[in-house]
Amino acid sequence: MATKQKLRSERMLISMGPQHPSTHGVLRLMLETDGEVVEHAEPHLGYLHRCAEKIGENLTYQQFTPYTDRMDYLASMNENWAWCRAVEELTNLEIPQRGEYIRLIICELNRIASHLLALGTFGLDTGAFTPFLLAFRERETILDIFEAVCGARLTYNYVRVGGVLWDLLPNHVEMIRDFLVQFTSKLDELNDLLSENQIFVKRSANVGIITAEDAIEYGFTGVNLRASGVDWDLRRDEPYSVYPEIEFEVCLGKGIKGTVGDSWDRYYVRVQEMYECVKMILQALDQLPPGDFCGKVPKMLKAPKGREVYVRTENPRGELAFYLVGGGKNIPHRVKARAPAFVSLCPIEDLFHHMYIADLVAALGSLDVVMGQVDR
Amino acid sequence: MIEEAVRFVINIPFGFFGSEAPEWLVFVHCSLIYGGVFMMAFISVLAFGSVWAERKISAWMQARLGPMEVGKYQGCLQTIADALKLLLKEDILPAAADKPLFTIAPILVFAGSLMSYVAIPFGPNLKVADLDIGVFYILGTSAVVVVGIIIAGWSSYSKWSIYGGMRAAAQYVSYEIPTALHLLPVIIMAGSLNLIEIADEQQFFIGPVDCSFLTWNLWPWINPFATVSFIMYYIASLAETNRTPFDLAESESELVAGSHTEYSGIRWSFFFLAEYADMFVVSALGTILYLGGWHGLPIPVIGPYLAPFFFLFKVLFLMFIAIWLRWTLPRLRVDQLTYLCWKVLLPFGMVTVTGTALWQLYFYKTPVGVILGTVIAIGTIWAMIKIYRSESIPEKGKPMARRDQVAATPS
Amino acid sequence: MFDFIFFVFSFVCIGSALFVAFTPNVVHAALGLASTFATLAGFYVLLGADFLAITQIAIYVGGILVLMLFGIMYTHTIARVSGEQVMMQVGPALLVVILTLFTLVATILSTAWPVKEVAPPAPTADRIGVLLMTDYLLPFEVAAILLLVALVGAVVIAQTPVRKSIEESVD
Amino acid sequence: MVGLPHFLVVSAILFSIGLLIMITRRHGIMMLMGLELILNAANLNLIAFSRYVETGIRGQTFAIFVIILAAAEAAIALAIILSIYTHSAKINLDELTSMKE
Amino acid sequence: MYENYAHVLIFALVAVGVVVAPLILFALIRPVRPDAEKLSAYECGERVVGTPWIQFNIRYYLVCLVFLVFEVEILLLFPWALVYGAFIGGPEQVEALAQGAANTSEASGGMAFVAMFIFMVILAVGLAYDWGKGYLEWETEITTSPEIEEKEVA
Repeated sequence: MATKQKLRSERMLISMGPQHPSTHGVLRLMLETDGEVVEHAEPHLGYLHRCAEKIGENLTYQQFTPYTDRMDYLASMNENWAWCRAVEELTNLEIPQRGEYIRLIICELNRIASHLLALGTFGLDTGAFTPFLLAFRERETILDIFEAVCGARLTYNYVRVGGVLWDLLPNHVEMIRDFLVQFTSKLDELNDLLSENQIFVKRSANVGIITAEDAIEYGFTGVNLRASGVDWDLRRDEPYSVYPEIEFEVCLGKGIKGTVGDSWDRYYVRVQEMYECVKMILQALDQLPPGDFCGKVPKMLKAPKGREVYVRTENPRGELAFYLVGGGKNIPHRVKARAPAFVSLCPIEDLFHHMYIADLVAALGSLDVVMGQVDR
Repeated sequence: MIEEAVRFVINIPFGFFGSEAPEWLVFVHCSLIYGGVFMMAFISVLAFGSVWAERKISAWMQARLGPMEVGKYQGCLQTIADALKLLLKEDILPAAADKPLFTIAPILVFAGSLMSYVAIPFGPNLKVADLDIGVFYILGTSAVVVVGIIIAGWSSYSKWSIYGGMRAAAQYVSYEIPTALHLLPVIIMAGSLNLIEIADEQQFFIGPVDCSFLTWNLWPWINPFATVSFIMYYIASLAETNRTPFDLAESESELVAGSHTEYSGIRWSFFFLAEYADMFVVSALGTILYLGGWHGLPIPVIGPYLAPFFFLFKVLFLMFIAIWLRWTLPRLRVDQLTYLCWKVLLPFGMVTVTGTALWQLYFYKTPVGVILGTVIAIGTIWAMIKIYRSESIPEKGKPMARRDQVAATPS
Repeated sequence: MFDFIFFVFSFVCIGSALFVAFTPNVVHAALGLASTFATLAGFYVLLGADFLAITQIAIYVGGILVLMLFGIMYTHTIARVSGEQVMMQVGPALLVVILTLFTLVATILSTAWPVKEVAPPAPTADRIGVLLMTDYLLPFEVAAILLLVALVGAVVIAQTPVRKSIEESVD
Repeated sequence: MVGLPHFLVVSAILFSIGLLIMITRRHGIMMLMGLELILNAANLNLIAFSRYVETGIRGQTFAIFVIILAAAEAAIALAIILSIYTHSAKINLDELTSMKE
Repeated sequence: MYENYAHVLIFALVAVGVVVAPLILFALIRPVRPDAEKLSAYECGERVVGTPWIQFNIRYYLVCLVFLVFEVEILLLFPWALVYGAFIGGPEQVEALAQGAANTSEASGGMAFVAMFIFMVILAVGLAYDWGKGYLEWETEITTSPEIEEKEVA
């Protein structure tokens, strides 16, 4: 067929990023393009590398918590929690029940905030500006709650080893409840504006498809894995904290608008997950027990030398795991983070092959990477 | 009146020598006052106003405030402050750029889109030039803009610029076809290319009351094909002016800023102004051709005096819809853009032109036509929506190819 | 005034045509050509052919020139970076051209043209339309077929498959 | 007083410049530019005659057909130039020695 | 007619002047502090690799090619659309337009319609050909694996 004939033209080497509006930070993609089609994309990382893991090996367990804030700066609470869980596992600390509930509430709120930003920027990548700002307005409210709870808006350092920093006061609970009541309707609105938008569907459905096998082989986790149709959620399948006492559903990509595992699915799983988060927080608020919010933690937290743990936590971007080796004293011997965003970047070379530039941007946006976590 | 005043003033220096100013000198001065002063003032007010309005409208749609500081009321002077900043900003000529072409490109783009204003009448007597082929002239001037944009993209010596230039040129030229084609039904109906005549052709009076709003070319009882054409013209004109959902040429999430990536300060502002100027032109063209121009204000005595304002109101309404769409819709992909142009707008254009020709032969402004037209138009629009909806479930796509697996399969 | 504008236009027109002839850069030449086309449209207006003038701008500047610019960009590698092009045999060519020009001008000036009294220019588009629909109906349809052939032909030719790789053809 | 001969002289000059380009340039697209100049010179003649000589509007109608031809010719010629270039990586038509593969 | 186009010419000069004047005037008060970084082309903050002036993909060119032909055809439709109403009105109206320039005795609306219809059909054939052959698709081949590519080349 004539249409299959190959036309010769030179390929343009073009550097997309680090300073590019749609590479979500400082990702650099070396694109080899032929007209509108990307023939090859090669990610260049490390623009935000801060040796976080090495720093962790020189600080006490408690001192490292604020560094985790800077890794995934969009879901700092979850990042704190992951670190604290690893440390607690390593040192066999007991956490009071109230502390666990507060952690769950706050981290699920942060999951909403993180997903909102992912949706907003995904919309922005496809050219829709308004959903971005509408999502940001809701995110602002969450940040206000966080500010009231812990005093910071971006890097919280709120979830501490042994519990949380401050108690959740009745007025905070009130704020969260107020937010959740209006949030569901706002989310419906956002959903109407973007999810069913024909242009948006055509831009994201069937774009950047990752099958279930591929997703598993690449080590995908979290939303990106579930969007490919793999029913796996740590909160349910390997429950930690007080998740067993909370009822929720695991949302999966069903390929409603196209194929299972396309960008639209990844987008839509995030939307559904936010509804689930609302349910979970409401349950947790109802069940919130009285008591201490933080356990007894010795000033000099020590872990036996050579003891190692690998603790994984379901974060907005996937499974964030910390691998810790105790150093005998109050400093860990080895710190290693498994960053889900880094894993999400792995299929880039395979995925961004023979693809429109516009599709590349959309697919990259749907993977929802945070460069702070990738580079660490 | 202006002419007499000009003649009087010009004659003062000539009077010393006891001679009279030549007629052409008076004409040039009059033209400079019409075009250079009045029209330029209008365009600047329009540009400042519409940029401010777009900011405020988008802010309103996005639940935020928009500019609030400069100027006492709602940041109304923000655009002027921005313009001043742009004027005083450092003028950067990239070292690798082709400098003469880099300088000429914004001139071509800006002058090209401004040239259309000469032909636009704002009322029966409010015009600079009364061109017999006004519609055609406005279509012709957009050709200059295309050249300017290609030159801008090429001369910048930047990869994003050249991408933007290529995309913009391909988009502009391909959408010129449906734009022109969907203007043809009105030209068939009016039998003229003169914008004033086209507007006047839609007049309809009941006694002294101007009931033209019943006979605008847009209405299906006048010609159902024109109704479809109006919708399609509006879509094509959005693409012509590079507005979302068709702003691929400067899509910031893909191409940073398209053909004017390397332009900054004052040079950039001309591209920016040209976009808004263009938006007004296509809206004005749509208003005159399909919405009866300045006709249709059913107030008997002062109606004619309010006509230009009524015209502006309609134009600004069309511009408002463009802004509304811009802040609602995502952007199309480049293949979807060409699909829409060649496979939707163009075939529909052929059908509407042929249909209008038949309509003129048999049904134009007959009682049968009024009923039939309404039915056809509603049917067509319903079918369009139906087709559009039915496309919402696309076929399955192909998953990505894993290179390791590909290498493993023996070839 | 008519004369003055005519001379300004002629100056710009011939100047930009000469620029096209002598500039080494192909893209600059294309822009010079645009200027020539635009001033030619000005001549058409002076000659009372307003429809033709706009057609000139729309087709030559908006169509053919854009196509040429695309063509230049597509074939650009051969003229590395600046698109510089050499001129060949300038001396003999100038001789031939000047001779031709001399003959032409001499003929023009020595011929007694049957000039009529010029009327003030009137709209032309409708008269052209009538002519196209009556006397020139056949050419009108033939033009459509010609364009159809051009459309099909040009697209097919431009899409010709490449059988040889670059290296082979360079060898 | 500008009259018919003036326009004809301008047209003749344009024709000569077009000829000059076609002789001196070997770049395919430059040659096409020369050709377009020649066609435009012809068009100017046609329209000038249509105004100054008793032919009615026919000169202009003719010019329209010339423009159509020019457009068709430009489309085909550029396609051929491109095809040659794609085929043999040559844009200078002099270097083409063979019409074969 | 001349004065209308004189307005156009003067307005064109004014429009050019509006661009050029601030470029020159404000150059006097504008800061000029160029440096190599500032004058380099934007490549997302990285060093420029290769030249942007490459042999570009042909797809844009093909769009333009199709455009040119359609533009000419639509241009021919404008004069037709202009006089179609007169043709419906009958030979007298056409004669009034033509002012003796053409033989208008057989002018009728049906004839003008048929003429346009044939023209439009020819136009549609061209469109249908390009459509059918896939020349109007943006990218004709998005293959998913290199092996398919190899087969096509071979």
